[in-house]
Amino acid sequence: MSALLQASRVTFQRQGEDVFEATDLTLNAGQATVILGPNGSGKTTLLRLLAGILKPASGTLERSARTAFLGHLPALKGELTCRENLDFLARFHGAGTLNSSKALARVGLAGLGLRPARALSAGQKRRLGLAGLLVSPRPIWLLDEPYASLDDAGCRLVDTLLEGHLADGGTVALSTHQHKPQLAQGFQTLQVSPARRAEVA
Amino acid sequence: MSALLQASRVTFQRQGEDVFEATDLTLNAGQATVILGPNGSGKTTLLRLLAGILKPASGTLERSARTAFLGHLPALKGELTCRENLDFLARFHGAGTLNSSKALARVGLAGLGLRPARALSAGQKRRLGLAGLLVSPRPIWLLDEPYASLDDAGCRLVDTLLEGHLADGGTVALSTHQHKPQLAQGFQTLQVSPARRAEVA
Amino acid sequence: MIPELEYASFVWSSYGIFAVVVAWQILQPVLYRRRLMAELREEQALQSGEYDDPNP
Amino acid sequence: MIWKSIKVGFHRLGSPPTFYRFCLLLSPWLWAGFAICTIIGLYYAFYVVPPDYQQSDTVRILYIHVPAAWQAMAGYVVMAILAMIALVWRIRTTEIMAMMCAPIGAAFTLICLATGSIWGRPMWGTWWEWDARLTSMLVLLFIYLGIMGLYAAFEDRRKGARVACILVLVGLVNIPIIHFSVEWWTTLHQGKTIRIFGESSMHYSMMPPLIWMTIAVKLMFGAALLDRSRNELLSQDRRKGWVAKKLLGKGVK
Amino acid sequence: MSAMLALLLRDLRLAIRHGGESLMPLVFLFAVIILVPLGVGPGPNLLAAIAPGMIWVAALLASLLALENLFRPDHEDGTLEQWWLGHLPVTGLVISRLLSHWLVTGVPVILFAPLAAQMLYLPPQSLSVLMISLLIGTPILSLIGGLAAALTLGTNRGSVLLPILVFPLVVPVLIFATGAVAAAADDLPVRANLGLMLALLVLAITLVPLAATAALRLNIE
Amino acid sequence: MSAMLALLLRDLRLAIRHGGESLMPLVFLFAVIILVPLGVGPGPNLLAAIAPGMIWVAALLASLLALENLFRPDHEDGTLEQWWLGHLPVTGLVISRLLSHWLVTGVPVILFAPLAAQMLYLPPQSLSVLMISLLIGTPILSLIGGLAAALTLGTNRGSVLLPILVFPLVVPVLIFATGAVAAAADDLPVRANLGLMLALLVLAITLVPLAATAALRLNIE
Ligand code: HEM
Ligand SMILES: Nc1ncnc2c1ncn2[C@@H]1O[C@H](COP(=O)(O)OP(=O)(O)OP(=O)(O)O)[C@@H](O)[C@H]1O
Ligand SMILES: Nc1ncnc2c1ncn2[C@@H]1O[C@H](COP(=O)(O)OP(=O)(O)OP(=O)(O)O)[C@@H](O)[C@H]1O
Ligand SMILES: [Mg+2]
Ligand SMILES: [Mg+2]
Repeated sequence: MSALLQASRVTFQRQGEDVFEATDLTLNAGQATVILGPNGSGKTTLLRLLAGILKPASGTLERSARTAFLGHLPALKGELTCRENLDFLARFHGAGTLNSSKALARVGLAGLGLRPARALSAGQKRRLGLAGLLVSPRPIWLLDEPYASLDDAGCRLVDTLLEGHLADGGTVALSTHQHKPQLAQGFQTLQVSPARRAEVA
Repeated sequence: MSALLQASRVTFQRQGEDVFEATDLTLNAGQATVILGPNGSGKTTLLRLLAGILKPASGTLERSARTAFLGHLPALKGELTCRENLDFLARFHGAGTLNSSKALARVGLAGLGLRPARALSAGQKRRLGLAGLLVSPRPIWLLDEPYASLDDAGCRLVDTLLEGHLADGGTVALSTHQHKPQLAQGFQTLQVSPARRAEVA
Repeated sequence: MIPELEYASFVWSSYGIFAVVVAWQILQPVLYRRRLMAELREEQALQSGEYDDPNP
Repeated sequence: MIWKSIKVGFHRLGSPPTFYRFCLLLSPWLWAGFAICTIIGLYYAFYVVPPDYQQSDTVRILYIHVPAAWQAMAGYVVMAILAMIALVWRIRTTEIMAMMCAPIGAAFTLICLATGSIWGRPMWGTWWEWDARLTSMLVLLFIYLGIMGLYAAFEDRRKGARVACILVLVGLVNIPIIHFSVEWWTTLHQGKTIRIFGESSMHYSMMPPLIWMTIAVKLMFGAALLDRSRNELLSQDRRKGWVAKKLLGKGVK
Repeated sequence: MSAMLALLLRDLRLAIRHGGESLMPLVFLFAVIILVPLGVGPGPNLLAAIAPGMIWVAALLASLLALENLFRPDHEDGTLEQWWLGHLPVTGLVISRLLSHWLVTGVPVILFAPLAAQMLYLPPQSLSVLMISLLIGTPILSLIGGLAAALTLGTNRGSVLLPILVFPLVVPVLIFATGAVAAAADDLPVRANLGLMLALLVLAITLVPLAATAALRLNIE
Repeated sequence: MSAMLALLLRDLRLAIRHGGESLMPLVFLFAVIILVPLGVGPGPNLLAAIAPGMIWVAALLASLLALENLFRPDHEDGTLEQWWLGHLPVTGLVISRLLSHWLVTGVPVILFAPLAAQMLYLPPQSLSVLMISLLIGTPILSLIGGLAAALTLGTNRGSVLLPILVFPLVVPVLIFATGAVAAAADDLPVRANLGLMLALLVLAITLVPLAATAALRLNIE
């Protein structure tokens, strides 16, 4: 199994304080990782670190493939139509085999290609975000609460997308609260624990 | 049991088409209602109708108490601190017995009062939204996916808040996907079904 | 009918503008209607499965 | 009582197929009336009326300037009434008709501005001056354009129509300003010279062409309005059953 | 009332905390005051002649500039829909919002106008007329702009429409205002122009809040 | 490269679809052209004297105005953080964004400057200098503004800082530019002024993209 992403003893600081305890993590091809932890424990921060959006305060981080990051924020332009949003992503990150229309159909948004993204329901927006993963092939998927706002069919959809991605030799790290992924091959878990505050001496 | 909100045969139209089938709903004091339906079926639209934000295309709607609506959008100002946000809500909707600090503590955000709202994690933002319900007494609560992005403790928190509110003679209608409320007195459910398209004859 | 030619150009250009604008008001609905009908027929044909290509 | 019958009438016309047929039947007659009145009006304007002793031949511009000006304003009032009905009773056909008034009204405003400006050159020695009448008329043109733009900017046509109807009602205040501007402020533009009731300060020989052209222009407004409304209705209802029926039936004219 | 006040205070706090808009009007004013003498050379007469036009252009631009932020951010973060929860008169909230727009864009220009007028050698007898015209005129700018912002809130083509709607309506205001100041400089009567502006203000105050409320209502759907 | 192009095209599309900003530069220009003669009275000499200053103020305002929207919307909807996913040179994206800012705010002013100059009776021999000064100067405005926008992105007090940062940096540009045009009108040499501007441009082009990238990186944390 080849490691696509390797983090060792990474930490991140806000206002001079560590956000979470130093963390080791290896993402191997074909393997899923679930990041768990209560609200505010630092899951989003960790994922943004892994994605390269934040710079670790200490520790090392190595990525050997392209990365996709799907965060709490939609990263969509409400004024553009669904298709325009996907077309942009494909051109921006480099197009793959799935074109925008197929990606839309894949996530259950067939027929909404000409709708401006702001006129989607909450779950439809999340699905559009998932479609954005599909239009451009990037082996490392970092997903922040991909199940949020999705109905049961949507959760199953995420599971199938994940299994397909893993089967293609990709890897995925995701954070989640209520719904845990249902994957045939299982997953490793990582518990994020907030750093203990430096004691006042 | 007194009805705080009564909707009969309400519909809403977008681009001349009904969004969902005409709906009857009565919210009684002390009773919870859970609105179910797949993504894009019209739950948010229905809740916004009940709140008075949208005007029904047909049907009647009667509300006999003040209404609080907690939507997908945070309705918070990221530049203001948590406490400033809550203080504003209290002054805007009329203050209740719980002040901002107590409300923050109630939802598990004690100590974050001076943090600007945009520097909260996703779950913390949702909790701040819940705190907004507490600072101003409004008997009708309309909550759109209140459990989204919350950890297990957060879900239990919502359940206790709901039970307290119902015990005080309030009523609540909420939409949800993965997590169903766990209430001692149970709840009624309403299934939203998208309207069938007018057939081309 | 216009004995003094001094101002003729002013008068004629006024009437000309009037004519052009009125003509445009007559023409535009007709043209729009043509396009619309073509679109509608095409859609109709597509739906009922008897699509016949207008340019054979 | 009267209100009720008006309301019932509107509701009957509010049914798209009925309205469609109504437009189809009425509009040719209006066009024909327009043609006849224009011919008579032009005959008077060029053959019968003598040149003015002050303004010489340029006075003939009056026969299009004034009817166009009046129609630009009257068209706005019609649009505002329709908008009012549309907002209160949410009748779709009146929404459509209100919206379709705008391009026609804009056309007449344009005619008024252009001919006025052409007339102003020999009379006042300037094409344009920022006086109250001229400015308010220019504002009318922009309000018309704003209404059209606003309507077009929405994907949901009904929503666009309702929002634009609000603008229509607000813009209504401009109409009395245009009309009374010559009385309220000292302007370059000449004051009220034509009266329907009482003594008109205009020579009687100049009246007939003015009247004929005024009627002609009104008929044209109605005809164009019906044509445009019919198109718009068809385009909005393209997926509705009655349109399909019409298409499948004897073929739409 | 207390809701209106709460909204007003929060808007002003946000303007101070966040909005560059709160300083922009003054930036405009001083950009103009500094640059115009550079271009014209320091001839007092020339400067005096263009002073009212310059100050008014600054006021107009400041007002236009903030329009995009009048309702849109509130629409996007869900604060706007909270206005309709039933127990508050929405028109009051709209008025409060328009008031804060005026306080942020109009008032600074009014306050600094005397300084600007001084620097541009505006004759003293025109200054009072200039101030009156600003006092009457800047609220009109806020009102008209607010209506346009409300009307275009839900459109796809957003605010390409905004200037198209606003410009024709505010240009007359500017024309009458600068006309009044110019008349004052020549010791001519200014009543007519100022009266006209006052009439416009009254009209705008009565019509705009209601129309803007209706437009917002439609647009949040 | 293709990512830069994709970003540029999307920015322009958004500017057309959404931003009133895309029309605002022209609105400013014409506000100035229409209002200034009204305020000043139609004296050709006077108008000619203030023309370059006016056109430059319009350019400055158009540029300043759009700054708030340069990075903030992308920051708020999460698009900005996507820039750092590792396989793209972020500086390239910053350059592309600055370019689209210039295309939307600078180029329209340049294109319509001849018309504006004509209407303000600018002497023909100054026109070419005006155009050159705009061509050199408006990119400087975009660059400096972009740096300021990047620096202030994450701050709480947002963009009260923005004009304070931008103004002292751009005023020299305006002074050199209007100075050059004024000199051309008097048939004096313009080399020195234009040369200075060119130096500023080169400086800005080399420094700003890197500095802005670093500032953005810090601010998205
Ligand atoms: C661009 C320039 C002009 C504009 C925008 C304009 C606009 C108007 C408008 C809106 C009306 C209808 C007023 C009403 O009935 O309430 C009108 C009427 C009239 N205009 Fe003009 N006009 C212009 C130039 C002129 C010129 C140059 C003349 C002739 C010297 C002229 C002569 C008249 C006359 C005689 C009437 C009928 C007056 C009446 O109401 O009794 N107009 N114009
Ligand atoms: N921009 C910021 N500035 C300061 N503190 C922040 C900022 N963003 C997040 N935090 C804090 O850092 C901690 C970790 O936040 P993070 O968003 O990573 O949590 P999370 O595990 O994703 O939580 P959730 O499950 O609620 O999404 C939280 O305590 C939060 O309050
Ligand atoms: N602004 C809008 N314009 C047009 N259509 C819209 C708009 N908002 C929502 N819709 C459509 O209306 C339907 C109902 O949307 P709504 O947001 O009510 O769904 P929902 O049940 O809340 O879904 P979710 O579970 O995803 O939140 C959806 O099909 C959606 O695409
Ligand atoms: Mg998170
Ligand atoms: Mg929803």
